[in-house]
Amino acid sequence: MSAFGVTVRVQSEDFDQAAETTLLTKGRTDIGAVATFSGLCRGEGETLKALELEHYPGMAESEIEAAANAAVKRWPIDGLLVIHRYGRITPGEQIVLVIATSKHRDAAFDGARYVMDFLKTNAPFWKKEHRVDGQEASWVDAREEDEQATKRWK
Amino acid sequence: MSAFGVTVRVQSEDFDQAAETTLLTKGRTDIGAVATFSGLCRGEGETLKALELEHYPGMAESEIEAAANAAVKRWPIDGLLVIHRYGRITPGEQIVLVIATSKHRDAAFDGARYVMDFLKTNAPFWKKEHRVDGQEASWVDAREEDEQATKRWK
Amino acid sequence: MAGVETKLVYFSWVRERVGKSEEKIVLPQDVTTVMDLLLWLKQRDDGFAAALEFPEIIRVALDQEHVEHTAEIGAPREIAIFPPMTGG
Amino acid sequence: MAGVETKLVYFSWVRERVGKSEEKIVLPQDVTTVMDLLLWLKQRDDGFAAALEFPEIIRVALDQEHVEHTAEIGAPREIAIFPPMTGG
Repeated sequence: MSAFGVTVRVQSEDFDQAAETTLLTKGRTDIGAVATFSGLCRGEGETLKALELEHYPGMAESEIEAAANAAVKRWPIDGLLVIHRYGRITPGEQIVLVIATSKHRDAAFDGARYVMDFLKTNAPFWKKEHRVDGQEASWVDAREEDEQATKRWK
Repeated sequence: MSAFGVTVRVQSEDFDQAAETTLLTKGRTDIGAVATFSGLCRGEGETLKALELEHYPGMAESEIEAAANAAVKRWPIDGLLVIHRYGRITPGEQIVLVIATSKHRDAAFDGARYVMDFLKTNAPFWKKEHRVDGQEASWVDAREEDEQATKRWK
Repeated sequence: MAGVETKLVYFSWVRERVGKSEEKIVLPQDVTTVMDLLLWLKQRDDGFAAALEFPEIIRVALDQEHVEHTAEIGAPREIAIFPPMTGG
Repeated sequence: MAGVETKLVYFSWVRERVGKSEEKIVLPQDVTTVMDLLLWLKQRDDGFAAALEFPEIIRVALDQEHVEHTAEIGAPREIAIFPPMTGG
């Protein structure tokens, strides 16, 4: 279930930020602000070969939708798009995209950041790191900073 | 004068957000976060025909660079691009673009928002509104909210 | 509700340590809260003991809704057990 | 510095009200602070009186640097006078 203006996609394919922005803004003259966040896979000094992103289908979508719907309720946001990928992702590739549009910049910035913060701590995705040196792949630990980031919105 | 990684452009031509993002990220595997803000011209319920953006050449660039350099000093930002247009801009067109890249999302979000806030109150640009109904064009008033937004970074 | 099977699903290193991604089991009648469930699962075998060594950090969802460890389990169709999330 | 010409530049509605975008003038010797300058300009003619009706809201830059109204003018090459900015 998602509110009007909220789009959430969980997919293995890459996405096109420019095309998504166009979909949210084209032909509209009531939008003054577009805040966009994209998260990329880092190579960790060329030690990382790939990330493997596991997710809980169904719950991944519903948790992101819950965050997006909460953002739309809290700020005057016109459109909110969230795309999160799963599967194998190599350094430099895109993982996540959030675009929030609004009349004013504060709502757009707050909305995009709120969704990113909640997504980090609440959406069921887990990253496994595969190393260039062939060492055993290991799961990324959750960061205490991310927990704190979510708390700042209370 | 601008710090390494800071690019500021004041121009009348439109810009291509996707192309600018590619320039900042292509071939890099050390960037984990890209925060982007674009400001668009609103039509104000189809009453606005066009905005006329006047600027103070030289000082416009240096004030934006000062804000960008302060952001790069304050947060671990890899790349920071700011483009601000001047001249005649019609509803739906782009006015301003800020892109901040970093290892982590907080620095990218904070950097982009800081630059937007300072640009609003410190960069010498003035907007004149031309109306569809042919009424005399009028200068946009500065918003008290923008002054407050700048103060939150003290 | 004795005899009713519940589907359990496991993710990330919980899945790897327990050695399966899902199973259907009948929960004992004295397992009423989420923490009861984690402690009961933990003593099933070495895999569960390793996966649930620190039950306080493990997250649980009942029918895809996050719940606290003090929550009553009730009669969900699906219980998911997984480590803290690391998406985004 | 009597006799030295300074370039003044005006923007937005200050420019429109004073009726020019720039001029070179010799500042009187008793004009030492930014506020002195605004008050002196204000009494030059009706255009300046309209532009500088509320001098406290007017912004001033000396050689493209923002300054407070209490600042000493010194000997800049260029003084810019304009309303609060509305870019972004």
